[in-house]
Amino acid sequence: MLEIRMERVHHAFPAPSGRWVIFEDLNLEVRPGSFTVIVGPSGCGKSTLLRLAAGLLTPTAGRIRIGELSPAQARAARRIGWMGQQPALLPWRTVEGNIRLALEVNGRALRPPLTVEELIAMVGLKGFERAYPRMLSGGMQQRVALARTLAAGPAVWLMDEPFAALDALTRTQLLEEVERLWRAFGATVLWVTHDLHEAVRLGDEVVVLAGRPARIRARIPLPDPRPRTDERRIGEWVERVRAALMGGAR
Amino acid sequence: MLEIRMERVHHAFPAPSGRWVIFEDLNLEVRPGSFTVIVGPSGCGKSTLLRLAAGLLTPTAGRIRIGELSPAQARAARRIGWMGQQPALLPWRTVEGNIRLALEVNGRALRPPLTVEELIAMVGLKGFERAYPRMLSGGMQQRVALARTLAAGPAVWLMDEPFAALDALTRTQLLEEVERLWRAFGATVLWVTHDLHEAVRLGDEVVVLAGRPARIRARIPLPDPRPRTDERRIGEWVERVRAALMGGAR
Amino acid sequence: MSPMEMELPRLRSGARLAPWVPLLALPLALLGWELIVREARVPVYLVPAPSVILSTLWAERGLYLQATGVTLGEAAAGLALGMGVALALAVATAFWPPLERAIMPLVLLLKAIPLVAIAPILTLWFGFGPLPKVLMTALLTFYPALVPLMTGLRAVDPAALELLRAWDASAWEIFRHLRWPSARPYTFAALKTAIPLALIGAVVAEWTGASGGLGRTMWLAQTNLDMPRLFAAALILAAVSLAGYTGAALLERRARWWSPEEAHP
Amino acid sequence: MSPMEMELPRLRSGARLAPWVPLLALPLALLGWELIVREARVPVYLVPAPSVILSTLWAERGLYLQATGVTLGEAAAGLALGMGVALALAVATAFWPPLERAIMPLVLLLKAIPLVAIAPILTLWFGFGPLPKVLMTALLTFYPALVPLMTGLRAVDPAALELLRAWDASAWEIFRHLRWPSARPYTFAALKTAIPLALIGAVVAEWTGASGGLGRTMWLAQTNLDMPRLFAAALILAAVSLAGYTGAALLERRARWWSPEEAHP
Amino acid sequence: TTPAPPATPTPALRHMVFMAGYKPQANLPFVGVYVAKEKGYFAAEGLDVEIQHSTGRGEHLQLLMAGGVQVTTQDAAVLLQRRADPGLPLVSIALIGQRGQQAFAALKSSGMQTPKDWEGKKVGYKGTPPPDLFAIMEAAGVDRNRVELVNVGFDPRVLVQGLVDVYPLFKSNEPYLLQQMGYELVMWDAADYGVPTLGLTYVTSEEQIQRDPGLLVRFLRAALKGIEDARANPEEAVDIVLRYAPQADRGHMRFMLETELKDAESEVTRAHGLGWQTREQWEALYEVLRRYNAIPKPVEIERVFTNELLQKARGR
Ligand SMILES: Nc1ncnc2c1ncn2[C@@H]1O[C@H](COP(=O)(O)OP(=O)(O)OP(=O)(O)O)[C@@H](O)[C@H]1O
Ligand SMILES: Nc1ncnc2c1ncn2[C@@H]1O[C@H](COP(=O)(O)OP(=O)(O)OP(=O)(O)O)[C@@H](O)[C@H]1O
Ligand SMILES: Cc1ncc(C[n+]2csc(CCO)c2C)c(N)n1
Ligand SMILES: [Mg+2]
Ligand SMILES: [Mg+2]
Repeated sequence: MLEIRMERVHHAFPAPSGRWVIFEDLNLEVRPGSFTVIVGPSGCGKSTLLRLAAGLLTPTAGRIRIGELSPAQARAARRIGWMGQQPALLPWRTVEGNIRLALEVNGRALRPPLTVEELIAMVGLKGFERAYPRMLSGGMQQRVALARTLAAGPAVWLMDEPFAALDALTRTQLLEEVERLWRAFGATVLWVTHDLHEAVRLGDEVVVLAGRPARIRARIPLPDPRPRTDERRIGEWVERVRAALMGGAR
Repeated sequence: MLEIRMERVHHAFPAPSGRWVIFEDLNLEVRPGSFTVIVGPSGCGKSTLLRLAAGLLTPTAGRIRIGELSPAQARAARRIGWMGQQPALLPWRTVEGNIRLALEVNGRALRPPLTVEELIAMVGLKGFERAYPRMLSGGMQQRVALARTLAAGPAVWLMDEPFAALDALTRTQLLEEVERLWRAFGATVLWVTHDLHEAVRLGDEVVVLAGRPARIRARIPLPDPRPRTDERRIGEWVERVRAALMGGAR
Repeated sequence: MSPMEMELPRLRSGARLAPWVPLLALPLALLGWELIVREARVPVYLVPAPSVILSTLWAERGLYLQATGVTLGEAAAGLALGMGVALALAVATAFWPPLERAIMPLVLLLKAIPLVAIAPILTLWFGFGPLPKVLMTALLTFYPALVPLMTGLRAVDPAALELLRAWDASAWEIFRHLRWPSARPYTFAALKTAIPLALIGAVVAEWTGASGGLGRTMWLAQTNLDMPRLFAAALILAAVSLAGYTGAALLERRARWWSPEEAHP
Repeated sequence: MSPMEMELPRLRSGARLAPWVPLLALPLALLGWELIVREARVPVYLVPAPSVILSTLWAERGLYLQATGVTLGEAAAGLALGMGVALALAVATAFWPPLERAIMPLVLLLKAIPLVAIAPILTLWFGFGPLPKVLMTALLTFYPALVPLMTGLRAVDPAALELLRAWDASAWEIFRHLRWPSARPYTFAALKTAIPLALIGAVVAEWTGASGGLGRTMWLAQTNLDMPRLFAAALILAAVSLAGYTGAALLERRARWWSPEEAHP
Repeated sequence: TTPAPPATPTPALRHMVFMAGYKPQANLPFVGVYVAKEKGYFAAEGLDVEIQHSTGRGEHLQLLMAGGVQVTTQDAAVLLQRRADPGLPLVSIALIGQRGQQAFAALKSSGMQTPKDWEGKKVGYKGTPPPDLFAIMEAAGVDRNRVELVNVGFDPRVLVQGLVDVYPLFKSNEPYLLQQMGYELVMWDAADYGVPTLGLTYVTSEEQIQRDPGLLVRFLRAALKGIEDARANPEEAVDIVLRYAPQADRGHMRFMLETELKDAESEVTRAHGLGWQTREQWEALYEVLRRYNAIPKPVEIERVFTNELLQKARGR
């Protein structure tokens, strides 16, 4: 199980006039095997944070560690599971082919949690194995991307709004599956979402990011036992997170 | 104000083996100037329904009318505002340029509700006028697409999960703006969402679609006065819609 | 909505005409050509009438068939070689982009030396047989294939690239899974460009110093000012080019089964 | 994370070498050429050493400068005409796709007729001046530009196309706002292909009978077996091609300001 | 369909186009025109002669027939062939080359001496084997089956590089180039084996003769005067040639001019003057072509040439 640590991270993008500073002195550490949910207003830097953690972006300053490793080393060690904000399916591969891609590229992966068939069943796409992405609805595409991310059993999951295109029912079902897989495999998870219900159902902790440059406005630990089914308590936590979000308004 | 009517609509896609029948004898009519929210499980046919209404797809059988007009005629009369499930911004245009596109193409549009500047402010992108899409976060892109759709003041809004990539706070703010614009301009709206809170805040009626072929499982009228702020009543309605959705599970 | 209601946009894109109507363009052009030549009494040593060309073609079909075989062989080999080299270079630049700056000056230098100047040197090195012709065909073919291939191998979906990078996919994996399939429309553009050029290349290579092929036929015809024979050979060339082009286009459609008619990958 | 840690993937894509290193390829190639020619005592009438070529070039710089001017003018005009025609045809097929089936047979027929057969007709119509050369250059250039342009104008984002259709955008609006900008990478591929071909085209056109230009210089040199002069002209051609290509590449980078380095539009 | 005439220097002059049948060099009919132009002989005849050059692929004949060119040059044998097929109404108005332009050559180092030595060797031809090749072999008793014929195109380097043993060349041209490369040659000229051959002629069309014979007379008078000048003062002529052929090598042009001046003289010219031609000469050439199947259709010899214009040019 790997911890994620960001120390004094600074990041800026070149922009039409000058630079856009997204992070200035960001510090975050996440326990090995924990499930951290990141929420925050649109455009505050959640996706950028995940990109930094994956080593897809290099911070302009600061230090990031995945366990003992740099993000690049963690990637090289096939520790990273990445689910971007767009499904990014390969249009020339079928549903099955897209999921298999994870196995083909991460051939060295240690522990595929489920077979491709099981994954397809899990995301509710049985019968669509041989369909091409253009034949799928937005939510179906997102579910394929989810299955693909989990297929190789990565140790660190970097998930950017993985349920954004899903309906409440599908969301609830998948939530349970994801929680089960996470617990079974001890992955360390960074999970971006806008759905506060989802956030408090899944998170060991909810990190509220806001502002420009973005700062951590609140870290809300959720010590509840799992699975969390007490709708009343969930509602309470949602309200706590919402309050933190509203407080940290742009 | 235009009514939307679908009569005995049948639609099927060619698929790897045989055809996928999405709609079989679908009937739906929507009052002029009403706000109809469509919810349903991922992949049930919500986007397809909007495409049919816009005339982007031709039903394999049945009849669709926008007021007196066929979808193609309604499009030709610049009645249709379209917001697809992806932002589909033109990467070579700035935020402002993308929004202006609606005015350039719908030059004949009758009543632009707000200036481009006002729209940019409304979607919270002041300061980003000259940014290109690739410099924007997912939620920012979606807000540009929203502004673009409303820019020309269409009479019929066909909106496919317009808030999917937005956080709760931004969502709530935009919700109010959208409601205001809709009421001011008497548009007839078909609004697809997975957020039931959003659904009951906005809808005159929530249509629950489910099954394969998809059928209308429930039509839940929401006679409440607007703006709807009574969180308790909203919660009740959410539960009613959720129950209908769960009942109509695949 | 009845199907009729879709016709407005359809009409606009003109898809209502039967699909064979545009195919009439060629016969109509030939007819027009025939009429002009006859009415204006264009002398046969300048531009022969299609009827004359076709009767020449028919009368000497055996000879033309044989010559076509020779040229086709050289063109096919040259095309394979030229596309192969173009692909190899494009792939190399995909793996290591700065290579473009190393390759292009050399490529353009090679392109700048006219074939007619290279031909004798190749003949001196490789004799009078088909090999120099194949090499010249490859030389003529590879450049118009190289540029689209290089462009295509870079035209990838950034989100997919990000995914593969997150997986630490090797350059080879990125190539295999993303670049190569993404470049497909460019690859077919390159192929469709290269096919007619390969045939022309073979003809130019045969122009002097060949013992057979359409190029030699054309050279003989030109030196004898025998335009019907020259144009007969050109007609064959055009037909073969068209067949090749059409074949490539069909192949392209099959190879993009996963894509909507109008879309990038 | 220190910048060092990013080096693993960077090394892989080779970006660590200074950007001018690949530019050494050309001088190195010339040096190698010089050495081989000297060591193997290759006779000058086969392949001259670069030093000999360069001193010829320098000695007759006035003549070469003038010839370059003539050829450059023809090439530029031919390029403009050829790209213009290619663009017009590609745009026409974008508005009405079945047109491709009408155009391509005619285009391929035209391509199949050798320039030597076309040249006298052009001379008869347009005299001995530069116009026939411009036309021949255009003929040689337009085909390799046509195919990528046709492909590019179809490579549009389906979601954006859907949006424009929902707005009932006219074919012209779809072209202007979507197809044309979407085709940009293909357009630049076409341009980068066509620039060197236009120069070669002008040379080949002059080869068929001109009173000036690099093509004529090369033809005279070739018939006199004067390889230093031939290669001197080729060197100029290569340099001009490279300049044009580089210019197009820079323009491309500027014209795609909105796009990440690696991505489709 | 006449090419647009360029701006005439003196409007009074009559514009016409002479197209040399090949690139600018010291082929004698070209030299005559260059000299006449440079020394004002054309202007003195009231002519403004525009000089163009063909690439030698036949376009000069096409342009002549189409009226874009009034006079050009052509090898006599080719003239007969084009007269037969595609039946161009070409007419030779002055035969400058009284002997054929081509010969066959081998490297001196090969040790070959007579055509008999060709047996077992590779003999090149340019495009199509010329009748002189077969005529020489027949005259020298060479076994045709023992000679391998190879299409070598137009590049004498194949000889020095050993791709062929015998190479067909233009006597006034390639020998010089090969000597410059440092090779000595043995040459075999068909004329030396009793094979009748002819060289370059001034050519026009029947239509042109009918339409404006006076123009041709004036052209011939000036051009022949140019040739006479070249004979009298070859150095000056070479200077003039070099104005038209800036890249040419002076020694090369001098060699070419001298070779062609020699071949411009024959029994016939000694009797009738430069450029004269007889029915016997043309018939003999025609017979050779027929014998070796180098001409597909019969030709009316009396229509192939005329001395009438030449006579008028002389007698004023
Ligand atoms: N072009 C197509 N070809 C074949 N099948 C298609 C095509 N487009 C959609 N479908 C199928 O139609 C069904 C409905 O798709 P649609 O996009 O309308 O779903 P949706 O309700 O919008 O789902 P989501 O909430 O995930 O966006 C899906 O099962 C999908 O596989
Ligand atoms: N490539 C880029 N160039 C310039 N600016 C960028 C780039 N990528 C992101 N940004 C800027 O960084 C900020 C944060 O973007 P990011 O995508 O991380 O937001 P986010 O929190 O994920 O938002 P959302 O919830 O809308 O997805 C935004 O303001 C965006 O404009
Ligand atoms: C290398 C070389 N090739 C061809 C010719 C012959 N030539 C001289 S004039 C002419 C055209 C007839 O008017 C031709 C073909 C040559 N002298 N040297
Ligand atoms: Mg984001
Ligand atoms: Mg949808």
